[in-house]
Amino acid sequence: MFPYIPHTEQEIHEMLKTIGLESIDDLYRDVPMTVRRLNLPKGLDEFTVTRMVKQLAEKNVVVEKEKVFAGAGIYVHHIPCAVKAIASKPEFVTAYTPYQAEVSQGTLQALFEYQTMICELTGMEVANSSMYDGASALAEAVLMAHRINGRTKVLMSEAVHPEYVQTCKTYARGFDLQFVPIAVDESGSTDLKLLANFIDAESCAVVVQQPNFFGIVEDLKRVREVAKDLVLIVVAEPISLSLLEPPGSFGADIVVGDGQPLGIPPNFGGPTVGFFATLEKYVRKMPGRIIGQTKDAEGRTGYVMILQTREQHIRREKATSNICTNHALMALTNAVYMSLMGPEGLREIAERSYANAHYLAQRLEEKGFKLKFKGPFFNEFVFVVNEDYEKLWRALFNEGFLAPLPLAWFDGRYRALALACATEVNTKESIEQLLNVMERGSK
Amino acid sequence: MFPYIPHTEQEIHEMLKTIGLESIDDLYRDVPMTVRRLNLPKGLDEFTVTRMVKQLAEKNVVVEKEKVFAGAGIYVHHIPCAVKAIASKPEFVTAYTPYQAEVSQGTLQALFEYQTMICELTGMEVANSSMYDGASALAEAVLMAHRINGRTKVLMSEAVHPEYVQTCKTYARGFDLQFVPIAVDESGSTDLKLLANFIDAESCAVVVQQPNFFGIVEDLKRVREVAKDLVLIVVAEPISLSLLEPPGSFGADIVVGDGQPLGIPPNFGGPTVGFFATLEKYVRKMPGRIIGQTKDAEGRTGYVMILQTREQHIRREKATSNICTNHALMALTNAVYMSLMGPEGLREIAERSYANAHYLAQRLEEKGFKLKFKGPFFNEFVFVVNEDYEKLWRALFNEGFLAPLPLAWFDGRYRALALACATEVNTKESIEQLLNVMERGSK
Amino acid sequence: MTVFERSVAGRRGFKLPESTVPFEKKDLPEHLVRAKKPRLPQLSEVDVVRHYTELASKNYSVDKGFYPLGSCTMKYNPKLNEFLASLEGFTEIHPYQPIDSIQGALELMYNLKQALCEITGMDEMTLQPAAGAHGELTGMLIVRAYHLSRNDAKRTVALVPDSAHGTNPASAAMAGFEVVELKSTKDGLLDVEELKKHLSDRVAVLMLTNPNTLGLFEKDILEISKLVHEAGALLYYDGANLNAIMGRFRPGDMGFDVVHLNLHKTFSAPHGMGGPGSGPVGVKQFLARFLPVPLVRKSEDGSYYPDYDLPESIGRMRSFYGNFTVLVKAYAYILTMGEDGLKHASEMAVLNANYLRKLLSRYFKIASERTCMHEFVVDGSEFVKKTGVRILDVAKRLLDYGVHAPTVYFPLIVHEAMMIEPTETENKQTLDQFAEIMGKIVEEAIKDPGLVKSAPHNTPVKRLDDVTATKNPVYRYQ
Amino acid sequence: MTVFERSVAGRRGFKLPESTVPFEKKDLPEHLVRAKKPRLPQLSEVDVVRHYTELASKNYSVDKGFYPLGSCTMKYNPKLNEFLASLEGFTEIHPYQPIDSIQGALELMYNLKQALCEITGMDEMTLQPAAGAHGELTGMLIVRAYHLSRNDAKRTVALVPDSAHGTNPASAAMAGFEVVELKSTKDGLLDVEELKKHLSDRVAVLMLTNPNTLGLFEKDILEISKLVHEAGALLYYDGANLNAIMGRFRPGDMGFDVVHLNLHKTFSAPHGMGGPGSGPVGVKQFLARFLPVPLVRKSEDGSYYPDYDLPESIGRMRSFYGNFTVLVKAYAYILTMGEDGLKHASEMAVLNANYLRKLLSRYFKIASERTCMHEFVVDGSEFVKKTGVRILDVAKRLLDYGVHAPTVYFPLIVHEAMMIEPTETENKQTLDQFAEIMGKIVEEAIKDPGLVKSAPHNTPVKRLDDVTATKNPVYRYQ
Ligand SMILES: Cc1ncc(COP(=O)(O)O)c(C=O)c1O
Ligand SMILES: Cc1ncc(COP(=O)(O)O)c(C=O)c1O
Repeated sequence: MFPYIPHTEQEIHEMLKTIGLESIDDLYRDVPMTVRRLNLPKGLDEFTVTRMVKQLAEKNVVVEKEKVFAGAGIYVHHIPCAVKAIASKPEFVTAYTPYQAEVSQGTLQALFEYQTMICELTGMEVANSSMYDGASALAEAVLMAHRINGRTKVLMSEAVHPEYVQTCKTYARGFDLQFVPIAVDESGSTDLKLLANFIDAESCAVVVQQPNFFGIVEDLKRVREVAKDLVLIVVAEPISLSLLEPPGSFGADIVVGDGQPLGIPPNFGGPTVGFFATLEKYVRKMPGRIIGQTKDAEGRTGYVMILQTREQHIRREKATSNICTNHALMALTNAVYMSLMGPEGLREIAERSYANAHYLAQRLEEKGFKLKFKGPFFNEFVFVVNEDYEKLWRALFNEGFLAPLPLAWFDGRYRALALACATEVNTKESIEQLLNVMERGSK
Repeated sequence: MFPYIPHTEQEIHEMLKTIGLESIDDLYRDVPMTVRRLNLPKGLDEFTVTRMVKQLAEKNVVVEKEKVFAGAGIYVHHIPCAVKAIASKPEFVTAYTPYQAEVSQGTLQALFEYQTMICELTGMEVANSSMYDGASALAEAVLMAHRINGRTKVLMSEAVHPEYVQTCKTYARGFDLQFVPIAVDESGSTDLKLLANFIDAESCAVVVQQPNFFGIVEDLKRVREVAKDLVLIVVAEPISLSLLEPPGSFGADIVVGDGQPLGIPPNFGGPTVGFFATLEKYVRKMPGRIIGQTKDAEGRTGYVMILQTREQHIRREKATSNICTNHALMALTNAVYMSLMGPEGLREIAERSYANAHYLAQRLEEKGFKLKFKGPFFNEFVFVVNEDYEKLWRALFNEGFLAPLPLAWFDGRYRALALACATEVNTKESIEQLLNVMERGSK
Repeated sequence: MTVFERSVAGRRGFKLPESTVPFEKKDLPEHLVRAKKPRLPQLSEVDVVRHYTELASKNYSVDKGFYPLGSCTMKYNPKLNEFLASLEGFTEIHPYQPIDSIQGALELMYNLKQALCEITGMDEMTLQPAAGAHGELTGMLIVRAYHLSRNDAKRTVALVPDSAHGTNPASAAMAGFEVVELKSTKDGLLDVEELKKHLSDRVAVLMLTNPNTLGLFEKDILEISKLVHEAGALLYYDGANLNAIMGRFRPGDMGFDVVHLNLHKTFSAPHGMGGPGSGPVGVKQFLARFLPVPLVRKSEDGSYYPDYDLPESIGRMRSFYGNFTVLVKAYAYILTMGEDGLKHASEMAVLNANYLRKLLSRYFKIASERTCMHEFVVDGSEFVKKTGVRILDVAKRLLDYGVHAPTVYFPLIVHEAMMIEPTETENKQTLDQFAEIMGKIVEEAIKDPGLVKSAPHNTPVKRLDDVTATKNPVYRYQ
Repeated sequence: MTVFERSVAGRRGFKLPESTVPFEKKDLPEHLVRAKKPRLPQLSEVDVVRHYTELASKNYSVDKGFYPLGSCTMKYNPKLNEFLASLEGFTEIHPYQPIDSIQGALELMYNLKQALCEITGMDEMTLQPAAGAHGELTGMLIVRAYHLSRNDAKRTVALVPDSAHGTNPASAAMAGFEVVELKSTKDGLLDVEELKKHLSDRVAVLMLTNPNTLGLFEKDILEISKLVHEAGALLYYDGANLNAIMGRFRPGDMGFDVVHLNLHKTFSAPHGMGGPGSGPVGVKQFLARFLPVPLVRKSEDGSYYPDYDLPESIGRMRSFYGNFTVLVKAYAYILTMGEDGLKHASEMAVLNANYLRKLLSRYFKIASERTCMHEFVVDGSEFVKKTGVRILDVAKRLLDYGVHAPTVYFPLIVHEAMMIEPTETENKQTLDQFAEIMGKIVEEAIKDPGLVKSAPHNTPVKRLDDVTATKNPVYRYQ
């Protein structure tokens, strides 16, 4: 007997009788019966499973929050308990996609509000109700740009997260898109002179990240000017958007990013959630579900999925995307987090992240380290390290720190560089501790 | 600003104006303003509080379940995850006593079902919807017995949990009750010859525990015979009631006990929940809330609090008890646990506890230890140890075991005895491990 | 549908690990082995989850909305506290572990006790009682023990104002006192003249709730305290209603000898449909020796231990240490709020009550003209006379508007009373809405009294018949 | 009320630790600093909790009741899995930690992958895709890479039955294939003759769902497999619907080259209102070299590592490792069910579907006469003709009876389709009740069609106007 399966022997018997069959095997008449027993252990009780899975969890090392100085796409933040308490409500967790709007108003309204918040953060006109993650959202943005103008050359800043770039390239395999990498200048920003040089009649879109992979705040005003009529796609970090003028203000066409910093724990990288915002004029080219406001038969406000004719259920191979299941629960988590933090809270977190990162940079410089780039940065920055930094990095881990990441991992060209990160969880004290251990370690 | 207090400066201003006052201090006109600032730290954010409180939690040592061999009122059992998932629903946790029945049907029905389950387990006719714990439930049972026949002598088995006995004595301070302790015979059961001798015209009630504090299963049939027309109060362990014939079958008048074994973690001893069951003829003398079934204005089944005229809100000093807030959430937890386990699950747990305890006893005997008593036992038993057993016990703790408890703690007369316990969480392997370490330790 | 009706014989919601020791009915005599299984439900896990999900959906709760139950302090229960109280280091420890393995728990209890002593102005405290009434009984037994310790056995009277919560007289009686009720002034305050008349060498104690159940601060408290002590009696403080006065007033400073608190009110521990709560009792130093055992203390080496060595203790009030995980919640709350936050909470609770009082005074007579503390009482007698609609009907009609009703018919000294306590966690908009709804109901009561009298209409069940329920009681599912 | 309407300027639901480093706008040029704050709501914690509590109460969910959405496998989501997935050792680890500090995570992924390979009969698997459609795209890109690796660039056609889930053609198109639709037989099965006609050296792959979306097992699967492979094409298995066949049939044994799974269906991970899910893709050995990076592998010393060294890999499908905590749930489920439980689950899912099919055949035509697998499709065309009531109306009316509606108007090849999947976690009583309700609705449709056409009546809102919603779209709160 399995606690999740209710059938008693007698019921199985009765049900088979009703159907008019003799045995369970009769149900499988159409199936060529070739399978031998699966080579898996027998089912276990939940207490044994708990012990086994807990043991796996305990084999992972959890670093104290204030001792994490690594970001690169996954950021450690404080998450109020109320976020999990709300986002783990079974009414959200065990619901399906809101196909029956009248009994899914909770989902629909929450996602409509989420869309609004994303619009507010990014400065865009319309947002969908989530993508899988930042990387796939960017890949979809690139495909959308291609749908918009039919052109094939994508000018991709080298300061976009390498995993995002790789994802774009994978997604683009079915199309004839070329990716032209645009290097950064010595400020660490995307080199706009280079960019200008590469733009031609085939150019479809410009992709930059804000703040970029090296932490540098791109000057979107100038990017927009240089990008001319190309589709400007900005990958943005959402917390930073409470401190930085949003891409929408500068005329971005598509803004995407990963919502992980907004109340989602690191989760070993997933699930997070991708956000996706654009302009109304492009909405019919946008991938993903959109929730719209409407009225019910009695004139009360309600919410439904709209513009479904773009989607795969109806358009099939002509759909704007194949995405069906998205990351609604994580979008809800974002919305709950933003509801708790509000504009003030988000700004405060952005300011503290900025302040801590700059303090760390300053102290590193005082200890003789050199920053690689001169541009303004938000909560991440690159500094110069020894060639064998990875050894030090591992030693630091053993001392309890997830230290700035060896950039060489991402690209051989980035040898002897490290990518540091600070958020509001770090403290002056934990920064000083890191520096002390680094000093000890590098001797 | 505090996240739990919504008032903005402006609202405070507006509200004072509406009231017609100038300042907050004006609200306190009637209060002699003598308090200086409280000598407490300033408020902290939740992340700092989490760190501080987690540190305290981590200072406590959590023993692996299968290595706990101590009970004595608090028992370690497996608790399915669904129990906590359900019992922590905010709709239950943040509701008050069901004063408005029409919006409290969840609470009322759950408690009505709980009462039914307690009746089923104990074999009694009526149960209330919870007391604080087993000890105070027993104390209230003694006071109720006194209300029933007005007599003052309570014959209390010495094999009732000492903390329960102490609680009874405290509760009885306001009345002129005497407690006559009844020793156990060599089987470990309450000595019924002694009991018979002590019974006289003043005798009010007989109190025994099933299984008793030493783990021995009392012969309630004979207890009832000897107790004659006295009020027979039985303190029962609820899991055992799925294996043992319930006190109701033998004619007990009141059955109480602690519901902790039914899905409640040890909680350092509290909160648990007291259950309280009796016969219909005594119901108006019973303390505590009772939920009854009724109909609504349209004839639908519903539930309400009944017989409230016994209670303090109405009867004030003549109430059957002062109890107001009880332990409803823990009663719910019991009900959820019993719903998941059902009669089969409960029986299986009782049988495993019994089997493990008997295996442990047998192996101890094989290792040269002697059992103190000859009577049948359930999941606890007493065995003879060295005078300095507490030293060994501490050593065992350092090896990861919460070993059988030194009985000397409870009464000087119990020197050189230990009280062992096993439940379904223990295994042959953990029992052997315990024995090995005991052997090593006692050398 | 009841859980029993969902049951199907043979269905299971559990699975246990492989058994390692087979069961054999070794030493059990046959007549003690259960013959007939208890009729518990047999369900799969999803059945159980759905059953209780359905029940949950039929409950009102603080997380759902406004819950202005007077004398109940239904403030918001922070999610943080629930999380912290569920840490394994708290839930999975056994009370009989070695003392050095439970230092965190004892330290938390010690710190909490110290903080509560500071807040109340008392010297020593027990955290053992499980609820307010349990604390009252504890406190009254201490009062009793005190007088007996002085061989003053004739002090058997407990004075209790007629406005007191029902648990006060009930607890006093359970502690063996003869309860004498003191009539309140028209204003709802303790009548000092009446008090004087009753004070004598037979009086052991005056039990006072302050702010009292009308939400009024006993302004003559200094005089009352003097009178009571001069008569050789003690002064007991029912501190269930502490939510008005934190950081403003300390019972200990004003002569109270014994105080009980409801951590499930002022200190934000949730009520759990009626418990578990926690009712600590604080006393002045001269009473500390009577407190229940064990008492958590700090030793000189900085470690914590349960002290059982109180020979004059009244004994145990229950098993083990008290409702420990409830204490964790209260402790987390105090840390979060701090000195500034606690005071602010009280002030905003009083502000909310006075604001709502003002708004409602448009529609109802308020039982007292005085500025109220954390709550106030509506005197509905005129309304009832005018409309023929009872206060109970108003309460039921409120449910239709999606808010919980206030406490009704309490305190007993106000006719057709409606006792309203908004707490500090409610915002102005909620109070405005509530007042608006009340206004609508008053209008309905005049224009369409039948509508109000037959309320509620939008609840999971309609008005329930509690008269028959008590007359022909059904105690259990058959 | 929206969360924005609850907002009051200046209200706060958060408090941060003391700041240790003051903020100074050092290097930021003024024009890049945000001038106008985003209009996010300003609320206290209780406001936020109540807002989402209200929203939650407006949702149907598996924990609430029967959810027979065809093709969605809304089975019960065990509480155990939620608990395990929330362990700090899983949620608080960073993907860029040292490999030896994430061995538990990698081991779990490795074990899960092995188990899923065993269940499907495949050789290697990626756990990176975030959902079924994401898996499809992954799989189709692998197919593409395979043909290109053989310099067989002309194979640009993907054959997709007209009964396929919409994601199939969409994913094929996104992978750069030209989609050619295959018409099904009357019976709803793949038409082997039709297949033969379309097979050519331009065909790269046949995407098959088996059981298909009519809930039928493609009985000619052996022949189909042979034909496809002889034509040089690959066979793709949409395994979203694996719930019927575990322990009975392994796609890998029957010639499928690529399989994607939906862990958020068969493996009990909850759907979360539409994700996150997880869509692993399994392949036969000859395709393993095209899988996305990183691939979790076990080294000889018993440790686990992410392998990036796949030069022919299609690349990354997303960032990091995949939806890891969803994987934890699926892994816990597989451990709990085991070999015996998985098979039993499939068998009971099929039993439930056939039982309900039988019950409903009293009222409706069933789209196929064959024994169904985990789901079946009602053909409502006769009913619609007879009553004038649309299938959509029946769906809406079901909501009034407190159950969720089935999937409607899918698969597209059945007119007025209603696709019903009960799953194995539902009990007989629930199925009986559902059939009874359906019977009632059929009766209503005849006697009082207006009632059904204007349904739902008992839901938080009445029927919503989605036509206007799309015509004059409102995308955000203004
Ligand atoms: C003033 C007052 N005193 C005492 C109590 C009794 O507290 P408890 O219900 O926790 O026993 C209450 C609670 O209702 C109260 O409001
Ligand atoms: C048969 C089938 N294939 C593919 C999918 C797509 O899966 P997902 O929604 O996870 O992208 C689904 C889910 O609806 C499905 O039922």
